[in-house]
Amino acid sequence: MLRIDGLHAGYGDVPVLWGVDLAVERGTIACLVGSNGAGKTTLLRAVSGLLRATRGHIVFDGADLTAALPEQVLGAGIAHVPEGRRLFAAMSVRDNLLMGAYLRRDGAAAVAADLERMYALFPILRERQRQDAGTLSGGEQQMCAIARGLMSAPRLLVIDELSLGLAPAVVDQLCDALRRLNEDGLTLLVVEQDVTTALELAHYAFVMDTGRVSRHGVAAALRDDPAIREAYLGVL
Amino acid sequence: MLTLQILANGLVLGGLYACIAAGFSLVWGVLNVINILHGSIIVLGGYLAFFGYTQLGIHPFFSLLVAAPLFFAFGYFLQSALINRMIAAPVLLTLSLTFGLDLMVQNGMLLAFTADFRKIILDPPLGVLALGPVVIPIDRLLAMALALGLTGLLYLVLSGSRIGRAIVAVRMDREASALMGVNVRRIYAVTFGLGALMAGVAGTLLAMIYPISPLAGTTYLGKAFVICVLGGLGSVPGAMVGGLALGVVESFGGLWLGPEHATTLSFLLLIAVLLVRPTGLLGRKGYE
Amino acid sequence: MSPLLELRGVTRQFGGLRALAAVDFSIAQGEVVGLIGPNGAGKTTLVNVITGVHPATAGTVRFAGEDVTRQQPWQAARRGIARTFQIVQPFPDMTVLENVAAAGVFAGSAPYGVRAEAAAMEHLGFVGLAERARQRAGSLTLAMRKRLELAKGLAMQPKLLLLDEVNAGLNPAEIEQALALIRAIAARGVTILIIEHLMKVVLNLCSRIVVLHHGELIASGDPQGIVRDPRVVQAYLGRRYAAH
Amino acid sequence: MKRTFIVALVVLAVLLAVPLTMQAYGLRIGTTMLMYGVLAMSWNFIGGMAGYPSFASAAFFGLGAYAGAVAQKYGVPHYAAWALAGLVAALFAAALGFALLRLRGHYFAIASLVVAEALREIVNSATALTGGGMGLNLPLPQASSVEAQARFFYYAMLGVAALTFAASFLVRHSRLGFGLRCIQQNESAADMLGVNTTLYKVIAFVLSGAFVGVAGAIYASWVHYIEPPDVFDVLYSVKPIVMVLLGGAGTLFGPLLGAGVFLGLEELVWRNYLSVHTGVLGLLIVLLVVFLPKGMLALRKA
Repeated sequence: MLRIDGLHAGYGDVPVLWGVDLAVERGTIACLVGSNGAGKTTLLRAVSGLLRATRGHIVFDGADLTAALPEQVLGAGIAHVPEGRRLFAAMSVRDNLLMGAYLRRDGAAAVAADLERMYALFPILRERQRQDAGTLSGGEQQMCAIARGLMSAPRLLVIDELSLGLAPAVVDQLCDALRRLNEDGLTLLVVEQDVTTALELAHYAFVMDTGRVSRHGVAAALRDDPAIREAYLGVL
Repeated sequence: MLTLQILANGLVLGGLYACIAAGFSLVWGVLNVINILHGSIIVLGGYLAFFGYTQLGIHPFFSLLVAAPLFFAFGYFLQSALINRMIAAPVLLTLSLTFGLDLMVQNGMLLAFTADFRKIILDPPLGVLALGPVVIPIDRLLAMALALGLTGLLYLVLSGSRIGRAIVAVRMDREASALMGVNVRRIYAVTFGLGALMAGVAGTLLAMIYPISPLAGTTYLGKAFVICVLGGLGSVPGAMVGGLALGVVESFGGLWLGPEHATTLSFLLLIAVLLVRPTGLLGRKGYE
Repeated sequence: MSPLLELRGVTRQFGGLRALAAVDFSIAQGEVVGLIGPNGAGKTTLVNVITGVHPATAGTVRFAGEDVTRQQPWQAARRGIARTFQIVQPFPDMTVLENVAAAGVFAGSAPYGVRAEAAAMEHLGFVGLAERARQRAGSLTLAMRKRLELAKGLAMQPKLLLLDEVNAGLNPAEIEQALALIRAIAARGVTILIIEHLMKVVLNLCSRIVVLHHGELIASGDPQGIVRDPRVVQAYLGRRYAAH
Repeated sequence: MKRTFIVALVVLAVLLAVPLTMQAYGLRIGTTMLMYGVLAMSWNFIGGMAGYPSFASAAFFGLGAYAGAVAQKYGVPHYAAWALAGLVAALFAAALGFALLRLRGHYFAIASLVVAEALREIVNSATALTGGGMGLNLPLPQASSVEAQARFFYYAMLGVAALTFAASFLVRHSRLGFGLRCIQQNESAADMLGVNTTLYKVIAFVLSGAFVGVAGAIYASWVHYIEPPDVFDVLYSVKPIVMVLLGGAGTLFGPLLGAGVFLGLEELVWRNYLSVHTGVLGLLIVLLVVFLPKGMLALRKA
């Protein structure tokens, strides 16, 4: 569904990505793991059009998105939940969700129906809908950010740093929600620092190392790979 | 009783100030650009109303309807053609850019309209409204009501409409807005257009109350600064509160210290506020 | 002997958020201490308190016998507390050499001019950046910037060096190089506090480890004891890991 | 460094020799150019080296002009009055700097802009001391002819310009200048490296005020009549910025070059198209900002 070939990108004169190859199959959950600064966030920014790739290709459902603007990427069906949630803090939860539907042209009724779906998915958001997003707890903010991404009715949802700073119980809850969304047909690409969580959630995993994908494979297989265990799960 | 009259004068003045500052504050808050041109756009609005009334007999309250789309288009064009190119440049450059534009517009106005002061004198006059001991000229009262009404309308647009939400979102987090599919550059242009619209409309109202001349814009620009700092960046309610507060402070200051000190007073107020609360009295931190 | 750095009851509040809660700990001259903890545990805040960026809301910080709780960052630098940044901050339009010379001139004791540059050149040689000396600092890769940070830290002639995630974003080979560098710095007698994510690094370098969790110091001791401490395993490595 | 010295000496020699061949008009242009040079080089301390967008030049200029004029009104001889004006401007800059330099970006720019406006209002209303809106007359220096008088002011302005240049040179090749460059690049990183940023910025601000104050006082004696809207004109804040942007911010000769080019353009426009001269100035600024934001010296590097 999403195919990335030999992607190079960077900030100013500092290159960060050195030829990334990666493919996400329709209907799966893929995860991307790697140490701090390996280039995971940079890759996602290049995919969503916030950063222009210097070389390589990004193809989604047959359409070349390499040089696309963020609104074109979103229009093509890829929504990006950014690192650190990046909610509109002084806007209500409901308005945040409506911002997610900014590009939609299928009418107020369809948007309202999706709003209901989000409240059903994360009931706490319904209770908090009039509150400013900045007043939510970390876990609620992540729910709001995911729901905001979903409001654009994407076919691929990209999440950067799903569990960052969240309590394990909340992470479990979020993972359950993501599995349900996946069962309903949504494809997911999740960036995650916590390798254990990532490999439990995903079907397929990519490991990034200094700007390249160094290994990839079925998540269950990677979990038992001694090299991965040593490098990312610690030495215990 | 004098106190009440001064308070009323201050509030009338403050309503107009709010209208002046709302657009300026919006542009500053959303684009992180100080629009030095804002004062001259106010004056241009004033000339539009003046010539509309003296040449064509259009009442200033109606020339609003022409001024609004005209100035919006002017601002939208200026932003998309020129200022968007410099939007990420350092403060000094964006400031110099709008300053240079302002010099050009001022010079143009001097050539076209000469340096004479002009004021719309309504014929017949609308008379005054007496509320007990307090006397308010009706044209001023209407101008204030219109100014506050327009400022309120701007607030409704920002909080209730799709494009308004996008403007607010861009102010809070430009990049996250882009991820929502917002075309940030277009939002910048719309915002600048709205800023120009508010300035132009404020100018048409002001021309009934104060004499205008090509160089009068600087004074209004100064007021907009002060109000922005008082009320916080990019916040319409802040501009409203800040505008009314400045109006009242200036009229009481004029009473106690003499009218020639009113401007100094507002500048000293500005410096004091900047030193105590660098993000404004009601301000919250923007994304800068 | 009194410790080089001593924190007593250090609390830091950001609005309603308590980033550090009554933290007590000290570092002796010549020690290499590791500071670990999950994301958001308050590690960087602790460094900011020590260097005067965010003064403590309560409690005291003593350095070399002096109360430095209220110091400004530049004073910390001149007293001999050097730090590197998680997000590296060079002066982008100055040369690599000038970046290091600045550290020597303002925090160290180098007089401005040719001698400062000579000293800076030595530090650049030590971290392996000598051939990049005349390049714009903004044009370095991330791994080089991290080494530049170390060179700047050394040029400050520190008594205490705070390394905030110097290995973040490096690949295994680069991490090995960085470890060797840090060992060489420690061998010069510089006291070091390492803030780290990677257990491997801390276990390799440190004689003692302290663990922060939700702004509280939950454990302190030798590396072997720390990795067996059940509270640490639960807080830092996660219950999933503990189950393995 | 040696080349800088030689270039500076040649420029100085030319500037010293120039008046011998000139009539009053040429001397007027020369004096104005030197004054612009002082303004531009002074702004460069705070705006170019430290990177703070100051709009306070008009405040220092006006303050210096009035300090010099008032001192002379009370019988202080003109040299002493000029020096006093520099001191007043420097002290004012120091006090102001401690207060304002905590602000950054637009807030600093506006606060510094407003200071000039506030000073103008204050001078306007302190009628007993300053004559208020009526302005203030200054005594004419004793000189044999119009020419001699013009030459006197030319050399006076040249003296200040040379001092300003010397100060720029010293700062640029010192710890202070190095620290200011660090601040300009990244203030908080400079702080962490041990740069006492507050002190350095205040020193830069004082330097950017002192010489402008002296220039203002000389200007006042030169034109022998001043009024608030003239000497506190916001254009005195803006022109030096344009000159420095034109020549290249943070460099040694850039501001001087910018001042020369700017004055040339200004004279050209002023003489031929008087009625549109501010508009053309505006257009110049817009073109400069859009097409040459790093100044003319950047053209050479490219």
